[in-house]
Amino acid sequence: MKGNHVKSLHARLGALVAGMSLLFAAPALAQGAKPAELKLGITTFSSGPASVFGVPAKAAAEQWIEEFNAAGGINGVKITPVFIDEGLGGDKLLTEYRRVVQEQGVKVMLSAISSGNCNIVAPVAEDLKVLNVMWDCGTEKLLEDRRYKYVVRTQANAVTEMVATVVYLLKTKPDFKTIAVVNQDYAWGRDSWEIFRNTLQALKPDVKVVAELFPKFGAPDFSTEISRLQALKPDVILSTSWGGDLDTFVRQAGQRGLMKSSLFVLPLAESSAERLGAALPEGVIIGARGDHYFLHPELKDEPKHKAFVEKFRARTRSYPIYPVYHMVAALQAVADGHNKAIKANKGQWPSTEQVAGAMHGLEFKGLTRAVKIREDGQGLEDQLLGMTRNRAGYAFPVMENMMIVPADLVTTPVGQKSPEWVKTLKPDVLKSDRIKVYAK
Amino acid sequence: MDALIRTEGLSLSFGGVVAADNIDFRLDVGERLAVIGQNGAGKTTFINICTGFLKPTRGRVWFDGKDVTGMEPRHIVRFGLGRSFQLPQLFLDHTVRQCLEISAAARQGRLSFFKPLAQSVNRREIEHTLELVSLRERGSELASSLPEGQRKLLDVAMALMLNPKLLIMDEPTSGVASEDKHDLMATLMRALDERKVTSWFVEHDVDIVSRYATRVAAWIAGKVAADGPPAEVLASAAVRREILGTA
Amino acid sequence: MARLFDIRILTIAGSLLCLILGLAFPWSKTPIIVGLCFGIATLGVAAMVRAGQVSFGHAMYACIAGYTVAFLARAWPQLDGLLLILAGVGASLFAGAIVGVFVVRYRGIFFGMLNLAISMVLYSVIGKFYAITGGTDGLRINRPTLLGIEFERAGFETVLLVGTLLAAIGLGILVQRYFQSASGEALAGIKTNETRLEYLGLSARRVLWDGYLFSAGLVGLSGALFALVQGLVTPDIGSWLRSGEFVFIAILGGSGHAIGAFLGAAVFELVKLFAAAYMTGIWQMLLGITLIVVILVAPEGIVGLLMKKSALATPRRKSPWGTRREENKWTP
Amino acid sequence: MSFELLMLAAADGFSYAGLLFLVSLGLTLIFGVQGILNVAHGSLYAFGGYTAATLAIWAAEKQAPTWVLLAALVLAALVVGVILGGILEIGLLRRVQDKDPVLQLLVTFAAFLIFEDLQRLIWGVSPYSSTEVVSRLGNFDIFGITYTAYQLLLIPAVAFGVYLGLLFALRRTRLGKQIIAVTHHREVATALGINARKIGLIAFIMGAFLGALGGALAAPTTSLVPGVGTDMIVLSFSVVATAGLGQITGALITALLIGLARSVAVYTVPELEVAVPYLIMVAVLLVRPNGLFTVAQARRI
Repeated sequence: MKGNHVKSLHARLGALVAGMSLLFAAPALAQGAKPAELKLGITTFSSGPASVFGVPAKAAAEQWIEEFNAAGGINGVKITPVFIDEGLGGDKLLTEYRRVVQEQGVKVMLSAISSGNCNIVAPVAEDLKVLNVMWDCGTEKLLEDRRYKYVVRTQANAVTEMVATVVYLLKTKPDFKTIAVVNQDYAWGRDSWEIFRNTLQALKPDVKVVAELFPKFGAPDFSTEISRLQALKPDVILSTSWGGDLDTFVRQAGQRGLMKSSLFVLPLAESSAERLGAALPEGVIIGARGDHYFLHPELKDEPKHKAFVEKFRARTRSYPIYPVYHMVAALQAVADGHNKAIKANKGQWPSTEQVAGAMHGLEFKGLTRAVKIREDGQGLEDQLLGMTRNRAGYAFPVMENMMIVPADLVTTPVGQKSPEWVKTLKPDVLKSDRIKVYAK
Repeated sequence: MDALIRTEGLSLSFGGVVAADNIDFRLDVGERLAVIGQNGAGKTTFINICTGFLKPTRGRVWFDGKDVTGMEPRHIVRFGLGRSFQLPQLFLDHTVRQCLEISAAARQGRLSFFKPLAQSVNRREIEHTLELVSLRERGSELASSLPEGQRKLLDVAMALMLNPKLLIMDEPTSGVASEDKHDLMATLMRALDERKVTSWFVEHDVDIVSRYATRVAAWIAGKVAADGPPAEVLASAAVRREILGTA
Repeated sequence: MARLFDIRILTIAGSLLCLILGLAFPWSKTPIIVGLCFGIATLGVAAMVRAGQVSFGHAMYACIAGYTVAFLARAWPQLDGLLLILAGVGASLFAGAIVGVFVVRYRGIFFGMLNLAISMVLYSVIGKFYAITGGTDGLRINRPTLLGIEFERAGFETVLLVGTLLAAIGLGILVQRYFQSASGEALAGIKTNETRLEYLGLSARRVLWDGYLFSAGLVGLSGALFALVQGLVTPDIGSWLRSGEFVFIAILGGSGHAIGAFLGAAVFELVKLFAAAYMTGIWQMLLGITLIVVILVAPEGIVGLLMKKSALATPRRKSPWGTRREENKWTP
Repeated sequence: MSFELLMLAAADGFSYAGLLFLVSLGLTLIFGVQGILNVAHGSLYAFGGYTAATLAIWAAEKQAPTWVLLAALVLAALVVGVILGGILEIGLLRRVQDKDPVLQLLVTFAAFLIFEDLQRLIWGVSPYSSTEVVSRLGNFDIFGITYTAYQLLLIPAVAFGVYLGLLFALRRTRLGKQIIAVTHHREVATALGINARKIGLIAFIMGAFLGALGGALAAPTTSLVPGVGTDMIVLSFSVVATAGLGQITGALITALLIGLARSVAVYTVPELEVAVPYLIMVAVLLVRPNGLFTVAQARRI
């Protein structure tokens, strides 16, 4: 009886395992042969607060891939996306990540939005020898602490963004005395403030920080923080918050007149502007984490960009925000990287290692100015900032007085550590003639 | 000979109600006391104070020569005072046998963590006790499946498993059909006799009181109004008027 | 004997399945380890459920153990993984012993609420002290040696998988023995009648404290393992939702037998994995529906369902919470 | 900490306490009558908020007068309270009525998980808000600090009004007296001819309405995002447990206490802001095991 049990159990287990292998196994690829399709894993938030970024980015990926495949794909190979929800949490994300890589034969991953998730997946990608394109996360530490062969970033990092913001602030309002910060209480809020503060102290040491407030992530109410800021009356209030937190803060600050008495600097507010509408007043410094905007002073009338914006609006009924541009940049970089590797491989389909090699040093152009990926894997993406103005034709304030700060001017050079580097910045940087200012 | 249990000036009042009024009381080894009295006369309160469930506002309690005033029930129980309840206090999710096993294990003091319960107690003793209270054939059933009378028996049996010197039973026959009351009492008394346990029970039925008790104490308004041999107490005027309602 | 035999087969089959899946599909090692960790934690929570007490804060012990592992591993990177785990369990036992002294005085909703409150204090404080705890992003842990051997990712995960599986089996047996011991049955007595426990000369608080310590240690072990397999601890491993998930799994699996914790955890993980792969965006809904179906169809959980099928099962009343509108009711 | 700062903290604490009280009141009412700690109460808050924002956005687009905007908030809470409260009570809780309280609690936990995803399916992931009504009601200054009339006056006034109204209804109306009877003793009330089932449903819907009202009143000042109900549920748990289950006045006082302590913490020890409600809860429960306002009951044996 017992023997029978065990035997039949074994038989059943055997069948199960065999069945599951069939289900998950990827067709083996001979070196150099063109695959039937390029499976591309994309991690993005479809749930949780950061889905304000993930959902538009996913729509952008679908739109771009459709067009790209219709135009022939990479050397005839079509891209098939596999989406993973980052909102499941780090452990489930990693499980899914490894499942699509190890069982579905995905060779290229676009991951991730959250810096925390980038920290989790980067070493795994290196272990699994899969090309990982960090398409939206900003943590600069990752690529500074370790040199990765398979991990690259196709957009700027937090240092580029924050230093450029300080540059914009000091060039538009050089004479302020006090500043306060209200950031979300998690790595991005804390780290971005640290870079901002160190940069500001290097470039304008006489500024006094009067309050450092870190309300918890997802806080529904900032009344107390706003009262305190009204009592302190700082000249400038910085917030690198995003999503619902930023919306709530701007709304409550606006309702209580705080935005009239202090200059607000909101480096991520481009992604909230359309939602906030009239709640976002004029005269606020906003940024978009990169060199892209649907009213980009140089590119808004470029046919490729214009067509994309129109199609995206038709598809989602909203203007593209920065994660959309970041997604397109990453996809473009993957396509260009493959093409570069194919050329280097004498027309043969390249190995993942060859593609990863080609990504380093790649220069590509998505919907922005050209971006160059350095030898450490970090992309050099210029930064665009502006000030809010209401303009006819838009139900929400748009950027004016735009300024584009070139990336190499405000990014930590290869091999240096950001915390030390920002302290070495000199006020001369503000006078650089490479910073382009667009009146109007 | 020293009293098994003795109280001196025991008093308790909640709010304005005096539940125990300066009670001096003693019970000696070998006695079988019946306590009678109207509902609210303070019979259960007195048990609750003696067993540590309630703390007296004044007065002292000695059990087996030790001052147990204000002690927790679990400490007093350890000196050899067992108790059953008007509402049987059973482990309703356990089987009848398990209830007794837990009692037996508790008697040993330290509970073991990894030795199965059934193996850490004397199996024969359990079966014997089950037999004694006529619950043997229901031993594997859940305590919650028992009818009220058998619950009362199990309640007493759990207290008996502790091998107490004194067993206090609060209305062992309440909620039991009157035709079954005598059977139940007979079973209980057989068990008590076998173990030579001094006992004290609260009872309303005069028949049962006169048949099974060696002494009767009558409670009226938080006081012991009469105390002595059954015939004497049951015949006293105050008891007839206030308790039996036959005056 | 028939019932035991079934459970043995189930355990052996389950363990083999874990090993075969883990070795055949390397990606599945982590979810299997995580599932086993959930099972181990649920063993602890199930002990409380047997006492009729539901804690909405037990994940704090996973959190305490996880952060102990992280702090030690960062301070002394050469410490062995096994030592880290032991230290984590030690810390959670220590915390459980102290917190236990206070919470064993409470029953029912207040037991749940006090545990919840304490865990929320810990959760918020860890999330706030960014400089020390890494805030809500948590702390990374570099892969330590195991028994003095340095492993690559694959080897490390295999060793952890085997180790966790052995621990799960061992603890499952141990906890089942505890459930059936005098102490464990007295613990179950807290659910139905504390007065009787007291009148048997036992301290209900002491009995509950013993069980509480047990459960804190088990949840702590799961947290330490979880931290190692993830290489990361965040305050989320101590959030009330995680505590709720443990209770969820305990009810799903049933507290009638220790194996219920693992059956529940397996179903829980499978639903989550399935949803992650095929129904992104509605995994919570799937979990919710699963729970409702289980409560309506099998209120005693999967184990209850299995036991009902086996003839020799001991019947157990479905009643894991002390205050019940029936016998033994507290009245004014 | 100066007196002026204390006053500022008090002003901020009031509005927060008002919302917290409304939600907790609903929770404690449901507990009193049904004996269930409703975890899905957080979802009612979230749904109330989303529905209110949807209605208010629509009304604002139509240039509706201010009173219509305010009415839209209450209407949203009513709709959510009746529909979701009804579904929860009739569809779920009745089916587990004779089961254990812990199973009942877990059923509401399951409902919470389901609502969480449902809400995302209906309203998507973008933050939702409608601020029109706040700007219409205007601002005023205290100690040179600008406050909105909506937050500082309207929300506390509504909360206090609901409190007084509920007390009056419970003490003076027939329905209220029936609710109290069922709260005290369901069996006895049933024996007296009260339809405990119906009363239970009505009380549940009232509680659900209050939870939704909290969300609806929060909608004009906050942004509704997925997960907005999750924090609210634990917070209102802490209010209810600190006050003592079923304590209405206790919930009011505790909500005020937590609201004030929280704003004081933002000024003095911001690190503890989030932990404050739970620290209060731990402290209170250690001293008074059944909450601040519950009198311990003795057990009859």
